[in-house]
Amino acid sequence: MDASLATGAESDMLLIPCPYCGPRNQIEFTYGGDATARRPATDASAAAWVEFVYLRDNPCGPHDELWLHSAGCRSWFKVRRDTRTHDILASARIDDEIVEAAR
Amino acid sequence: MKYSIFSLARNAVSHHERWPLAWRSPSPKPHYDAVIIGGGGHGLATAYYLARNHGMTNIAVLEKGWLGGGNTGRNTTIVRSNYHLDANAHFYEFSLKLWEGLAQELNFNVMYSARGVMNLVHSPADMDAAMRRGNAMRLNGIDAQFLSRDEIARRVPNLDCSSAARFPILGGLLQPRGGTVRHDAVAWGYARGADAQGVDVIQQCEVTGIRVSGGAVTGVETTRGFIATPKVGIAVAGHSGQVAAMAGITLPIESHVLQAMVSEPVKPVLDTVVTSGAVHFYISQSDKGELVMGGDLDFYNSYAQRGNLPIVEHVVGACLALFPNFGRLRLLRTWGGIMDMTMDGSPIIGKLPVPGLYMTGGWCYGGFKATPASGFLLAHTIAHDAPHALNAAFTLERFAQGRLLDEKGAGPYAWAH
Amino acid sequence: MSEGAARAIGDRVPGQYGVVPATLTLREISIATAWNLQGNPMDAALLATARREFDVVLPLVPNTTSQSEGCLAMWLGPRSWLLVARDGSTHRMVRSTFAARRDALNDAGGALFEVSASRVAFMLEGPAASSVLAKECPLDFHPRVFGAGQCAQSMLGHVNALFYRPAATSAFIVLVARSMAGDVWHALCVSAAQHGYEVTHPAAFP
Amino acid sequence: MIQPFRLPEGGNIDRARTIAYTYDGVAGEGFAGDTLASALLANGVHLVGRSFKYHRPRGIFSAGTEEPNALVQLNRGALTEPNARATTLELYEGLTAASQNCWPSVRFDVGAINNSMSRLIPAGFYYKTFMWPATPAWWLKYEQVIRHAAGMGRAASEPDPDAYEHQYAHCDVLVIGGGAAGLASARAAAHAGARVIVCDENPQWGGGPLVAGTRIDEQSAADWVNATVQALAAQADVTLLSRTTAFGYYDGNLVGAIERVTDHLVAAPHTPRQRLWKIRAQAVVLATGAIERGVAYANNDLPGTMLASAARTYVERFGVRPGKRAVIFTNNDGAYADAIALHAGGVEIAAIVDARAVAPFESAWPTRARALDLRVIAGAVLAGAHGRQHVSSVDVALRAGGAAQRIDCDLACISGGWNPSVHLFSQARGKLRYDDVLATFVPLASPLPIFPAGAANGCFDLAAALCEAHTAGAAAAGRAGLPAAPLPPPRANAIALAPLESLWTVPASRKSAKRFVDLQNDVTVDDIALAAREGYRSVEHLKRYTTLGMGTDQGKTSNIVGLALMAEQLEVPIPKVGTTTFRPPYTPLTLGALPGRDCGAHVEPTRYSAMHDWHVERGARFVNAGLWKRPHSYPLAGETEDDAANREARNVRVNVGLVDVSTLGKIELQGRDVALLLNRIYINKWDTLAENRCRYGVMLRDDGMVMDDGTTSRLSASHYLMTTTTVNAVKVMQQLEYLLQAQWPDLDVYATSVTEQWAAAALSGPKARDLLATIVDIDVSNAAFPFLAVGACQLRAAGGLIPARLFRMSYSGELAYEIHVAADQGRAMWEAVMAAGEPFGIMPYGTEAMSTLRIEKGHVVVGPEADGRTTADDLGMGKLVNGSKWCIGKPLLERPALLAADRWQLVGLTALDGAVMPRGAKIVADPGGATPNPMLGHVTSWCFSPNLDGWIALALVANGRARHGETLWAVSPLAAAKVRVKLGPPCFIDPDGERLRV
Ligand SMILES: Cc1cc2nc3c(=O)[nH]c(=O)nc-3n(C[C@H](O)[C@H](O)[C@H](O)COP(=O)(O)OP(=O)(O)OC[C@H]3O[C@@H](n4cnc5c(N)ncnc54)[C@H](O)[C@@H]3O)c2cc1C
Ligand SMILES: NC(=O)c1ccc[n+]([C@@H]2O[C@H](COP(=O)([O-])OP(=O)(O)OC[C@H]3O[C@@H](n4cnc5c(N)ncnc54)[C@H](O)[C@@H]3O)[C@@H](O)[C@H]2O)c1
Ligand SMILES: Cc1cc2nc3c(=O)[nH]c(=O)nc-3n(C[C@H](O)[C@H](O)[C@H](O)COP(=O)(O)O)c2cc1C
Ligand SMILES: [Zn+2]
Repeated sequence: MDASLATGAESDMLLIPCPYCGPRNQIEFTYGGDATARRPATDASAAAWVEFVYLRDNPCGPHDELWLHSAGCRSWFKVRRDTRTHDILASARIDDEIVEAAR
Repeated sequence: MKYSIFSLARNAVSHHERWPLAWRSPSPKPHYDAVIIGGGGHGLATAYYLARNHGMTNIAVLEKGWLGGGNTGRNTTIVRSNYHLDANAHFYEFSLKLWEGLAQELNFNVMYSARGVMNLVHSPADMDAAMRRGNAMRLNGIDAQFLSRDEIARRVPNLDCSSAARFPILGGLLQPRGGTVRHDAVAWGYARGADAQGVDVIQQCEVTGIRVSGGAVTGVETTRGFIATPKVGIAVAGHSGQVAAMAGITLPIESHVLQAMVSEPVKPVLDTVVTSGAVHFYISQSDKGELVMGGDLDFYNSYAQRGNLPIVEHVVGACLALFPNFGRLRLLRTWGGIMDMTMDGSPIIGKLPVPGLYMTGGWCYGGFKATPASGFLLAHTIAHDAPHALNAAFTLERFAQGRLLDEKGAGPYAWAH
Repeated sequence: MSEGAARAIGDRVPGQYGVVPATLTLREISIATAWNLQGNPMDAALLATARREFDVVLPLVPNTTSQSEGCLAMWLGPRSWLLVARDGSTHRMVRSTFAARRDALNDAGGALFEVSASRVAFMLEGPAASSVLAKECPLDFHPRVFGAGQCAQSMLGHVNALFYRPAATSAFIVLVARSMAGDVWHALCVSAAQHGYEVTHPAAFP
Repeated sequence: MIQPFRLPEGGNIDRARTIAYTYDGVAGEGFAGDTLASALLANGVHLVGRSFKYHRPRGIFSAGTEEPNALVQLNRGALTEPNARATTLELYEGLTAASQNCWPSVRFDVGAINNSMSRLIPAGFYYKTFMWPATPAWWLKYEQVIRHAAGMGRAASEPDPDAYEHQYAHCDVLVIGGGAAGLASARAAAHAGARVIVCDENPQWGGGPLVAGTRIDEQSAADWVNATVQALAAQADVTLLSRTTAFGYYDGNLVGAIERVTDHLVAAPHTPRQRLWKIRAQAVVLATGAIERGVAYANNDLPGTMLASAARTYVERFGVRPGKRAVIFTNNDGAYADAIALHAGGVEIAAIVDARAVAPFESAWPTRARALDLRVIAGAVLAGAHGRQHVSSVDVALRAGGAAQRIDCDLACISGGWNPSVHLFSQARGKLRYDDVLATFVPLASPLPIFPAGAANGCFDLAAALCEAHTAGAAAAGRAGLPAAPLPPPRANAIALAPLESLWTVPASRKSAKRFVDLQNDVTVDDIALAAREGYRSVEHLKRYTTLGMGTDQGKTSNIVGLALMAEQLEVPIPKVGTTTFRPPYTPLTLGALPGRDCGAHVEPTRYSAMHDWHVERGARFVNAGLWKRPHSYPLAGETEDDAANREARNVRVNVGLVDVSTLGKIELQGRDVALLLNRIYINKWDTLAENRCRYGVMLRDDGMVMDDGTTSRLSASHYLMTTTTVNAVKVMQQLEYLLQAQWPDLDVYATSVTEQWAAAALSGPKARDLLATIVDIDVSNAAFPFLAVGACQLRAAGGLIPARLFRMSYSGELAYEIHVAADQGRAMWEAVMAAGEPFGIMPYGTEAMSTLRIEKGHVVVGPEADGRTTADDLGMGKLVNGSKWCIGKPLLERPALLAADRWQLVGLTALDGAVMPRGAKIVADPGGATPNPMLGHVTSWCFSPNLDGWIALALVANGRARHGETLWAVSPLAAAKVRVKLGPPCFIDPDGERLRV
């Protein structure tokens, strides 16, 4: 099975590239929402927490988001997906930065 | 020209060649007293009530596409006020009351069909929740009845009420005054009504920026030039986040895709709206005969107005689990809309932090039924620069203050409502 | 009509079911003991401990397996493996040794969980085996993509499942949660009926 | 039985196999290979239905999926199907069908009065009337009438007995359409070594019938098709799917296709009726061909009116004469070929009426037509058709002017041009381009790997189509990473076609005459003018106002005509009007196929505990808990479920009971930092938990509301077991994985779900210990195994010793233990405990008794009490929130509204006056108060307490903790019930917890 870190050609839309298992059908995954929302420090202000918990940039275009390969390797990872087209531009392990393959 | 059986007859004689325009297509003026962004039901209703209730007629509705082309034109048309939390209950009940007289108010038949909305109950826990909600409705003066399984079997003959069913039906909560409304007619009726009062309803005009100077709104940039105005009302549903961002405001909203679908038209088989929370499914039959169905979100942020197969499979699976007799009917068309999902599942209707800026949005699954009330109340808020009692709770600040209106208790996850 | 046709699709009684002749066999595979081993694959100490305790080299390539006489190790995730005792092995694992092994792995910075009863396994064999699985599973079972000795987790219908191809034959083993195994067995039978299938007696893990 | 309109020979039907069918009660015969439509035509039946709105007589208009008219009610009883397309319905022995939307019969239909009233009911008339009398009740009355008039066919009133299934497939190249172009691309792709799937909606390969005498690669087209199909079939990695319609193009190049497996068969045991394919392709070749369109002229809906290519199809493919004397009306060359075929089939050609000023006799087919001296009237149009229920004559008018001449005929063949089937291309986000030469939209570009070819790409010349398709096939394989291997494209001789002249409608002589654009939804040229006049000018408004293209055919033959007419009205170029959105499915899709096998009882999986069979044998009643089936109670003969639950609950307080708690979520944690993790996710403190001890904990969401609760036990220095609620098991596990992987990777903690590994039972009641002592191998005395102790032990069972984990914790409030054993020994454990319990009066108890016990004890449950809006403090667990440490959700607890005095807080309620507590009651001060009657709170859980012999409840009440002792009302308007209730602390039994510590 192709385990290479699959970065998306256009044809990899909701065929989600798990950084470990390779491209898999969306039904194997659970959505985790905006990956850019940063959890504040434990001593951060209530305002910071309100922002983290409630406010979203909700971009119309490339969106960095979290997915869990819930029916697969149980890894949480990052996906950059265009919310206008569902094209997946890239994916990365949870602790890596997303790098888009040059087209 | 007033619409009626008589005007129809008169025009029949002249082969319908004398009907006037339902609305003009004016080009934007350089200045308006108020501009409403979004030519869906909410935007058009807001304009209509600004003119009708507050005498503001030098106003415009700006629509980037065609009137009603957003969620107004693609929703499953269910109207109801069967809410649990007080603020929601009073707001949606006010809306339902407006629906009851809207056809006459607008002289446009929006076909408010009070055929009843039935929520099925599948477990003792469902039963408690439904009873709690129904009792809250009744104490708030809203019609509600609890139906036994036999009563449901009688009213909805095609429903599988056997105890063998995967989701056995223990009973159901019915709101008799709930029902459906012809969705497109709502946009058209309000557009015609607003236009008749002098409102400029402008299509193919996208707002690309909101100009703020001296800390207050001064106008909007559009694809047809700058338009000066001291008051801007945002009614763009799925695009709320985008438009608010033009004024530097971040909202507690995510845009997700919700799909809906229709079957081929058949002779009447379903006389009420049936919904089931446990299986995430709702269905009604349109006057043309299609079964109109919907269910869950696709569960990922999207502005694409189209979804994927798994949800369609789930919705139809749920349909057939409840209505096994429909197995040989055929799916005619599926589509999607961009849902403005808030973090507590309730809308935001009122003033935004920038003076002169107002919004109605954050509708989640259920803003069509809110159309008249939302327009009525946003118009009030714009005219008085202060909310009406009925929308006072739907503020943007409630999230920071902890005054959430989380009807389902689903928590701060946009896609969970 | 074979005598099998009299029985209902979904029965577990050995015999022929569905169309005649049967082209598939379907059987339960009993799992004696299974463990979920977790730890950091970069950590030599962990790998060594795994090897010492189970005499198996943990597969580090996603969705692959490795095996020794005593045990089969399947990759579950970047830090997680499923170890299944292979019957008749000299190193047959017994549950009483759990605490000792767990402590050994904890000391090596890893973890060991007892999961012997968590999953139920079925084996499907015959030319149409992969197409029967593919009715409800989105994985690509083409031998070029899913070769002998590979494993992968996905869905079978609405149920999470672990698929394993023991050898370069048409046979597949699918492991699913015990509480839903009944549903899965039934589903496999329904899908297999159009090819005709034979239910055989449960067998040990190959 | 003779088939009067069957040709003596020809057509690819099997004349040896006659097939009997019944239509509208009349028996008829056709041949194997017929569709219902061709069989009806062979028997001279044209009138097959009534139109949607005006109930006008309608006949067979096409020979394929584009059919707007010939929709029939197929079969009877459970198998009945509305709106079946006669033109694609393969004939099988015993097929029974009837015409629909007419009463009493299709020949005499009362609904036809709509036609005489038609002037009163133009497009959108219903928006302008039915508003008086001005009450919703009146609209409901009008609506009843409208609904019954609308709706076409009828649904079954019994469950569909058939089975359906899904099939995932993967390939390098998917070719949609098995016509000449599709086969040519498949051939090229396969040659490059690609995994290829070819699907075509028809039963046979070869697509639209190629003009007789056409040759490909030096053989007849038919031979080439067979040879190519055989060559493809012979290759291991090529899959050929006939009777398979690609209905939708989804993300990730997933194409949905529906295969009609047994619809054309009489019976096929163990085989699904239809198979829904989900094909994941690297690249797609779209060779879906083109669909002919009509022209709107007066009475162009009379039976006997047919698309020209369809008429040819009936002659050539089915050996059927669609009429005796035909007039062909065209604006392009294609219809000449059709005329030639009809002529060859013995249909007299009264005239070919060509709208073009001069007939293009330099191009191939017109020349051949002249050679056969078929009468051609150039520069002319059909001004109208005559006849009652069938065409009897047509008016032909010269466009230059002058009186129309009437020509007798029983068949009017129309060709207004061809529309490439770009539906799937558009779904694949492909942009279209309006081609002025073809007067239609053709594919321009898609960002996705989809390659249109042949007629689907607007290439209507076979030779060119074959080359283009060949290249597309190779390119698609290339896109999938397979370099093309040299192969010559299939060759055919090119045919010169003269350009078409776009023509959408012909003016009518009388204003009242109807010129139909959308035959199914009865949309006329005048309706489109009306829409334009009233301002419904966007093509989307046009569609919604007139319902143009909203029928079961989705306007395959009419949409383009409609939007062209709108362009004329607005005096703008056609591309400026644009098309409506193409949506799945391409053709209507049987609902049953969508869930496939996962329907009915299997729409969601059902989870059963290891002890389920025992519960069943014991006559348990079950309830759904998430996906699980849990015993609600175990009624004895003559007992109601409530009696049973009360008996079970009482028995726990006096003797001992056993309840199955296997469904609780169980998560094991190992590592050095588990306590640290627990400190962060639970509100209370965990670093003080000793080995072999357990503790209750509460988790919050990030917004501070209670998310879940449960116990966590420390099994060894570094090994913990966490339990969650049944419903939140998955949610909590995902949350832990998220925190460990994304937020706190530095923590040394490993987690795994062991819900499936351990079967669990709770043994509770004063006699629990004495019972346990008789079967476990450890000392369970209070000293050795005190409250909240945890230990491993072995349990004596019939089959031998069972290793078990023992926990002394109590949900019921009694002396209680939880026993966990490996799930495959769950039943043995359960039986052992029940057996040992015999002398102690043990009874199994279900969720209902369990709920009663916990209400008496005041334990909260996630759902009713922790309803997602409540904080720990609301639930009286504020003290648990440890001040000295941070935990998830804590920061937002400081928000003003969460500290307000009027928060709804947990209290206990006792019904006064011996009254019965109503279900889902609300708490008010004045039960008679006018609405809106302010609500002070509501009942969350309620029960009859057999142990207190009265009705009690837990409730959330505004400022409830300060109100203990007060009397309020619990009301249920739904049940017309109101009860005086006394507020108190939410614990009714043993508040100090002595029993559970004894
Ligand atoms: C599938 C589906 C089913 C639903 N079912 C129901 C239901 O049964 N009952 C119910 O009550 N609700 C339902 N809803 C929700 C309901 O449709 C919406 O909440 C409601 O229609 C919103 O109306 P609106 O006028 O606010 O938004 P819209 O109708 O979407 O109008 C917003 C308009 O703003 C325009 N716009 C956006 N950005 C700009 C810009 N920058 N400049 C100019 N114009 C702009 C858009 O083009 C659009 O026309 C459903 C929604 C969907 C998608
Ligand atoms: N204007 C014309 O004269 C005209 C029109 C059409 C085809 N042709 C000629 O026919 C020859 C080959 O044409 P072609 O192969 O491109 O088209 P075709 O019509 O011969 O074949 C297309 C096939 O695709 C099938 N199809 C369409 N949509 C489908 C779907 N969604 N799923 C499954 N199957 C589907 C159709 O039933 C048909 O069998 C060419 O010579 C072409 O010029 C000519
Ligand atoms: C209540 C309702 C009924 C509908 N009925 C039909 C129908 O009978 N036929 C049809 O083709 N589409 C029907 N549609 C779907 C529309 O054609 C269209 O798909 C939907 O409004 C979304 O617009 P779009 O597909 O242009 O994006 C219906 C939509 C709604 C909301
Ligand atoms: Zn993975």
